[in-house]
Amino acid sequence: MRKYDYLIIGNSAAAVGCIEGIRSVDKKSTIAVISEEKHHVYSRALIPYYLEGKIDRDKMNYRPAGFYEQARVSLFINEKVNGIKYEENKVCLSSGEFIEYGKLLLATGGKPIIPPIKGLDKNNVFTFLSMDDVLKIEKALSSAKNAVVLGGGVIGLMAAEVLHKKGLNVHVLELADRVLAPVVDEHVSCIIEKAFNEQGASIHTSNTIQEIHGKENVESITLQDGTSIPCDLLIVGVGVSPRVELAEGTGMEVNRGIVVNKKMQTTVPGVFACGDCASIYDFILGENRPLPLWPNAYAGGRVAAFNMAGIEKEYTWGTSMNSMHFFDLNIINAGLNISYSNSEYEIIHTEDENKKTYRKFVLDKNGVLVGLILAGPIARAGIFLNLMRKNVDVRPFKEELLCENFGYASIPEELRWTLLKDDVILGVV
Amino acid sequence: MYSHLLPEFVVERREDRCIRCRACERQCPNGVHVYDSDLDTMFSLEENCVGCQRCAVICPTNALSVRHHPAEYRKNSSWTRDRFQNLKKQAETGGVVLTGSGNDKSYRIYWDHLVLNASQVTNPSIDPLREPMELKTFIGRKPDTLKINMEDGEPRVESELHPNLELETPIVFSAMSYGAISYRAYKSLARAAKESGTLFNTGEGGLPAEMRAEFGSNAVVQCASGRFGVDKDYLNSAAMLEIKIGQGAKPGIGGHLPGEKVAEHIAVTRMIPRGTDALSPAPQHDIYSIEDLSMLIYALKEATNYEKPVSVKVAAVHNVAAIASGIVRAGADIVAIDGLRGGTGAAPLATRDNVGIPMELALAAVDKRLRDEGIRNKCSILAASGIRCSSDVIKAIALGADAVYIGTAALVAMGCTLCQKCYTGKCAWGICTQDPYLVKRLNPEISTQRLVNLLSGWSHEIKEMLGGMGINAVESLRGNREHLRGIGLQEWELNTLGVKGAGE
Amino acid sequence: MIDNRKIESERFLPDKDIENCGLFGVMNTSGTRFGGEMAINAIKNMKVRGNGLGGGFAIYGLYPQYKDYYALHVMYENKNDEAKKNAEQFLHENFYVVYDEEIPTNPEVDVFCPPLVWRYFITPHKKEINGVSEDEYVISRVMDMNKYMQDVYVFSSGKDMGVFKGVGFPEEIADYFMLDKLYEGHIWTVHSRFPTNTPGWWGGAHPFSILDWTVVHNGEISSYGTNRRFLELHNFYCTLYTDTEVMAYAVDLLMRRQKLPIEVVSKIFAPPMWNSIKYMKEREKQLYTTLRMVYAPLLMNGPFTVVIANQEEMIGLTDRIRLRPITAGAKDDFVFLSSEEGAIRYVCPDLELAWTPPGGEPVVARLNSKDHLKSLNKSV
Amino acid sequence: MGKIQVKPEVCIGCHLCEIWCQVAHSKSKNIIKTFLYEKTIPMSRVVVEENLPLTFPMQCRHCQEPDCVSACISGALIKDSASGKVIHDPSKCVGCFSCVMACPYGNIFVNEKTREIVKCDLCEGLDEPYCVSHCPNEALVYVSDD
Amino acid sequence: MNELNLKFGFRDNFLEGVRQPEELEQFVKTCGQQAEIDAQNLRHKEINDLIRDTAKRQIKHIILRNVCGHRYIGTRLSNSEGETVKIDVYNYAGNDLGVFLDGHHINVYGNAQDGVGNTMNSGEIVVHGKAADVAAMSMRGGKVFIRDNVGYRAAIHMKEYKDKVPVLVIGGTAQDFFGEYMAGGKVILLGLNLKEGEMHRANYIGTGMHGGVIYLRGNVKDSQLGKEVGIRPLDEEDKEIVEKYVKEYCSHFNCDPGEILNSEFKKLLPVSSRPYGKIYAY
Repeated sequence: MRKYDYLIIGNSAAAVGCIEGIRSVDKKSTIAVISEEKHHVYSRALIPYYLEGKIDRDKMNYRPAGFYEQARVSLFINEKVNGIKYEENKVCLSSGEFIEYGKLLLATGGKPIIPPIKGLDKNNVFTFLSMDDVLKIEKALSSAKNAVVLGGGVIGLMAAEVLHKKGLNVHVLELADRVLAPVVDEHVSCIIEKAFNEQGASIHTSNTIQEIHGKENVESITLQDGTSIPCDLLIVGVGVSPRVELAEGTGMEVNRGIVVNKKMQTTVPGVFACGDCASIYDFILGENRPLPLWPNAYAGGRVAAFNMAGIEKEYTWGTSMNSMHFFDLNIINAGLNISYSNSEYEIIHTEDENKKTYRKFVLDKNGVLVGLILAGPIARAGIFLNLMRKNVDVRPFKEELLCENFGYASIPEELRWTLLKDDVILGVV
Repeated sequence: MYSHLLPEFVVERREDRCIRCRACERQCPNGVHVYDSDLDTMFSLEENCVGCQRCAVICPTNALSVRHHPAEYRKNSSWTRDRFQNLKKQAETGGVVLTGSGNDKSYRIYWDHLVLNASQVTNPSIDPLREPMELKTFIGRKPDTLKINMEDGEPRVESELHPNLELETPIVFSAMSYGAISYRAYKSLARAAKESGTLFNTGEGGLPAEMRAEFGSNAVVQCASGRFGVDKDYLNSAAMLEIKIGQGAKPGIGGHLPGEKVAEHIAVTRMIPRGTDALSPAPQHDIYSIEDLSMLIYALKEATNYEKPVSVKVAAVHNVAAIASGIVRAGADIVAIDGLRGGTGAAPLATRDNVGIPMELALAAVDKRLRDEGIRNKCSILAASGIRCSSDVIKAIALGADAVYIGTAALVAMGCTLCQKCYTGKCAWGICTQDPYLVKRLNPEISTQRLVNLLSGWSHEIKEMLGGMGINAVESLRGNREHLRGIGLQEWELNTLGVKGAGE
Repeated sequence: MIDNRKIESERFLPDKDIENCGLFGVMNTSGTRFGGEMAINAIKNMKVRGNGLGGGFAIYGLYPQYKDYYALHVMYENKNDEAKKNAEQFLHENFYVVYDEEIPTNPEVDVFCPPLVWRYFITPHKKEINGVSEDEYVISRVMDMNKYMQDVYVFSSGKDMGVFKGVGFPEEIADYFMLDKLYEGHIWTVHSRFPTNTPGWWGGAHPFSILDWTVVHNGEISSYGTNRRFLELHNFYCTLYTDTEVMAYAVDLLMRRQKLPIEVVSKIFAPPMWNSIKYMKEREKQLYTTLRMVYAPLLMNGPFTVVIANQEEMIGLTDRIRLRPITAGAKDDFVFLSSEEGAIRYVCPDLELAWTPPGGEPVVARLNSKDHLKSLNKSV
Repeated sequence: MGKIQVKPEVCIGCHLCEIWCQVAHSKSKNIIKTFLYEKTIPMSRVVVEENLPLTFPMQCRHCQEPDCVSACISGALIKDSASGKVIHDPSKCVGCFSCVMACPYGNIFVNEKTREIVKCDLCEGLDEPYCVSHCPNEALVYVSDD
Repeated sequence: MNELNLKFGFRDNFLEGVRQPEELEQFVKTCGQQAEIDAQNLRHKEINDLIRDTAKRQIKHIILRNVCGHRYIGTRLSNSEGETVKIDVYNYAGNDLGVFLDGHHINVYGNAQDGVGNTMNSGEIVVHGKAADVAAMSMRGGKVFIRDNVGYRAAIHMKEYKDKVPVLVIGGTAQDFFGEYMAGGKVILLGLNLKEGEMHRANYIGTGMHGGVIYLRGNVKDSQLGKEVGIRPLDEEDKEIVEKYVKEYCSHFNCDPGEILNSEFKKLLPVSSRPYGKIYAY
């Protein structure tokens, strides 16, 4: 029976984060990765770029070809894990082989949510999550003319933009009354919808598929409002749900995702989880939830790695955050998406319709930033996220936040140098 | 009032080199350079230019040159351009024309009419690179004789010596107050003095408390007419005390540090409220005569337990020799003479350019007078004003100085270009300003190094010249006018200087 | 050094002396004569105001037995006998010398280069006066001696008074001339010198005198050149280049020749500011305006305190903004003037009055009067 | 690897670090050519933060735990374990700007036109970063590890 | 002294003949915490040497007898431990009494000469008599009480700094240039010796004044004031200040504050903190 000091199930951002984390502190131990997919580690987030033709297949690779060798990682691809004997530190592969581990990381990711609509099993219906999905869509694209994207979230809209650029007629269906409702406010939704509409891609809000027509393939659909749309390509992009099957029924706590503490430990000793499969700590909410986002996955993997290697580190980094762009419009959001009607928070914003700029900041009662949306210029957005993470009371300089050239210079002296203390030499005079 | 003044400078920008980086714009405190984004062009508002050359130095492509403005009034030997401009300025304001830095008029610079000697054949010159060459100088009062006791056949000094200070090189930084110059400039002087084994002078701006422990032993603290920052601790923290009676750039007048320059730390150091004018009266109001000076000298000695030498600094004026004699007799250990070309942060132009006498003549007269009276050893002479290079130093020593004070030279080392606008508080080089944006231009690490380099460079040159004369200790040159000859000087000048003409 | 001083007239003034000092004067207004103890001790108390480069005394009521004769104290520098012969020949030619002797000195006292000092009691040959007053006659002869005679210098030339001075602290000079033992007078003024110039010359010490006027002075008169040139218009030739000399000549000019009272003379030397004159009553305004117009060249500018004396009076005066100190004191018939009050108290511990007159306000002590108290009312 | 340290107290706000950064990343590495003759002028990888009188330059800190690398979806940003540098591979970059969102210092710069990002590479191949060697007041210091 | 110096007469008039402290012991009489020094035959430096030595022996009350014009009394006392010494001066203090004084108390039973409290930092000087010129010159902190008059230029260039606000209270009147250049501090001129209807006689009061305040009891004409000062009535705060220091004055000199406080005071303030801001052509 093979034994590895560290065993990682899953092979995406979280896994890479974990490998790189371990190797930054521990060059010797053995690491193994079990991947269901047969591909070299690739970036799911690049799917739209690949489809658009912006990058080729090689560039989909998240790490260079020699990554595993260099990191001295034993890779089991195309291997599914059947089950885990946590009490014996053993993983059972579908081949029947057992692998023993010292520490285990569950990085099983998520799976696309398929709404309970009849006919979504037809041939030209695709999800938008995996390499396999992409390859299929790519094939279907050549003959497709009319695409319908189910879901007006990040995935759905990115897919829609690509398809539009590929020359297809695109309709986006969103059940909510606006797109991206969970991550941006009404105003930005409106800007985005306007952008799509201006480009000729239709967005249907408060709407979804009533009925799918066609035999083996979807041919057209009827919407709830009765509209009938021709469709020869249907993308389901309503979201992902954590893959928790390896945890369920084992006594490991699962709450939507696999529950981990700040050290990314599950409730089972020696077993860690991160990435889309986990329910992780959101420093804004102060509680756990699935945050199926690339940066969270990688960073979570890294934190898990340190703790697995015995170096205590807490993951207090994650929250909802997205960097998006639709057509020419850049949008970055982070933290809570609070609407103006909410009086518990102080909201400041600025807007210039001509320049298509919008900045909005949400302050809690302590003056700490808990949410932000930038549309248009997004330069130096990370500074805001840093202020959020550092729990800074921004009220003394809140007006400055709205300035496009906000920077550390805009922050009061003492705080500024505290935030920059590692890099700045003060007291030379 | 619409100004009739002509611009003083023209700013030339080579379009084939200007890359619109706008560094000039950002560096000019006078708003000369302005970028127009619509035209993507730099404009020059020449009328604001003071000729400080900051832009020319900072321009990464050497695209800028700043020259004198060619506009000319009708030629008139009496009414020079300067006279025109100053008169018009006064007609427009009704005020006193202020200026900064030292006298720039073409009074004879005697340094340039004195040449040094060197050994040939009859005695060997000395190579300072390989053989010992001593610049160590003690300043302070010396006794006329030592009382020596023989103890077990070994001589032992019985006499109590007056306090003296040891200088590694006979060059001392002259009084520039914190407030007149920026903290960084001030501290650079202190650091350089410490590193070079010499002294700096606080001027009358006090000595910041946080600098006392580290730099006190290199500090000359002034007690001047404003008595700013003067208390017991201040006096006792220093190596030497100096009573400032006068300043070469403005003999007989006081000074105003305008309230807007009195920032928090300056206020603390001067021990006055922030933002109030710091007025230095023309006289010290407890010194209206020589016996009063004596009273203050001994008051300072009393306050410091007779442990520190006391210097008295006077401007070189007509009867400076007599005054110096009085000063020594009043109990001073050091007489500092500041000549006609001494610098200043602010002085009325009329005073700066017309009052006082050149230091070379004053120094020679003072040295002679003190020797004639037999009291030369009762004091050291510090000569200040217009020392521009090592040969000036060595000539000053040959004329009788123990050491020299350098002010302008030190400022130039730090960046000053003698634009003479010190009084505006907008020094583009960050030296003579308290503007927090401008003061940053002086990186104390760099300016300290520049000053240290200057002293070391000059010291090397002095050694070379001393060696050339066959002298290996600077004290052998002090007052040794045999090693000087005058060129192009009249009889009375040679007499006053106490040197022979070249060839004599 | 003296040779250089014998310059006739110059387009350019050589450096004048700058000297600052301690001074003291004591007068008995009833004319009772007293010894030198007070003056000597007082000036000793202010030792740090001098530097040992000059000290001197003027004593009035000194020679009662010769009080009708001009008493000349003549110094022969370098003990030059030739000079003495010349001088005595000159004296005999111009005067009738009733008595002369060497001024006795104490050989025990170590002073620097003492000259020979001789005193002559003289009176002019009547026939030689030719319409010139005796005083003028004496002055002109004394000036001639001082101007033209090598190594000769006349310390004083008044009647019933004399000046003793030299290089050293005043108490050393007093010791040397044995002032405390040999002499009495009703006015003693004394000066302790702190010059920044001309060290080592006995003639340079104070008091300076002309006839029986003596002046001791502390300060530096910045208007020296102006004052001096004005005096030259009136045939006073300054040979000493001291402020004190100028002051003495000016006093002589205004008080003896022009007969102005000291109360007015003091306002010529130290006039009120135009700004004060502006607020005066019409008569005063006219007086001061006129004084300033006519006697502008005799405004003594710069810091000074003087004690001026003659047989009848002892006057203390400072410059108009009182840049130099003076304190007056009185007890019984004694009036004191001093740079420092301490000195007065040192010699008169039970002083009745002490006051500091304002700048330009004279303290005038007169024989048989209480005039000095006038200044008390204007003082603090 | 070295590290660029910043001395804000001596930054004079001339912005020449930005200029020289551009030169360093230009084709010719000649300042006049870069700005007057080359077709594309590179973006500066250093920015002078300004709030007068305060000014100080900022560029990539090459963090120990770089958030930009965590956020990078394409693997274009990696922390080079050998040199410690955070290296950006433009050929892999898709311009998602996740790094911009993540960088706590705001030191990844966006070229809005080309939708590319640039960041400090410590002037790969030069002895000392140009911003450091050309700072007229030594407000930038290159502290070499070795 | 060598021959050369004899010839030119170099004399160190302060230090020549000054005796070492150990030679001066007979002039000091110690009695417990108190010491008496007979200054009669002491030089300026000697008296300060003795004061310093005495204070070093933890004696906190020093009585000086037969002082007559001795200078710098109290100057050399340090105040490093914050311990202050009380010095009683009998007879007549000399120039620069308490120059640079730092925290100590000096009582003078007699008059004082020029420069009382010159550049004084803290402490207290009480003069039971009058003071001559430049009293409290450049004083930065502490208190000076003069029972009678002061001479010219009292409080010239007095300053203040943070919690240090110097106070000068004068019972009598003053001569010209009173408060010249004043940059801070509080000066109270009581004019107690003025007769009914008599004005203060000082001219040029507060010329160049640019800080601090003068409280003046008695009358002056506008023409006596420098153009840099203006007259204001006292507000409540002023009255409290005057009351406080007048009471202190009265406690030093045993007089009745009530009567003094009942009379009218004027407040003289600088009209500008920048009196010379506009005289220059830039």
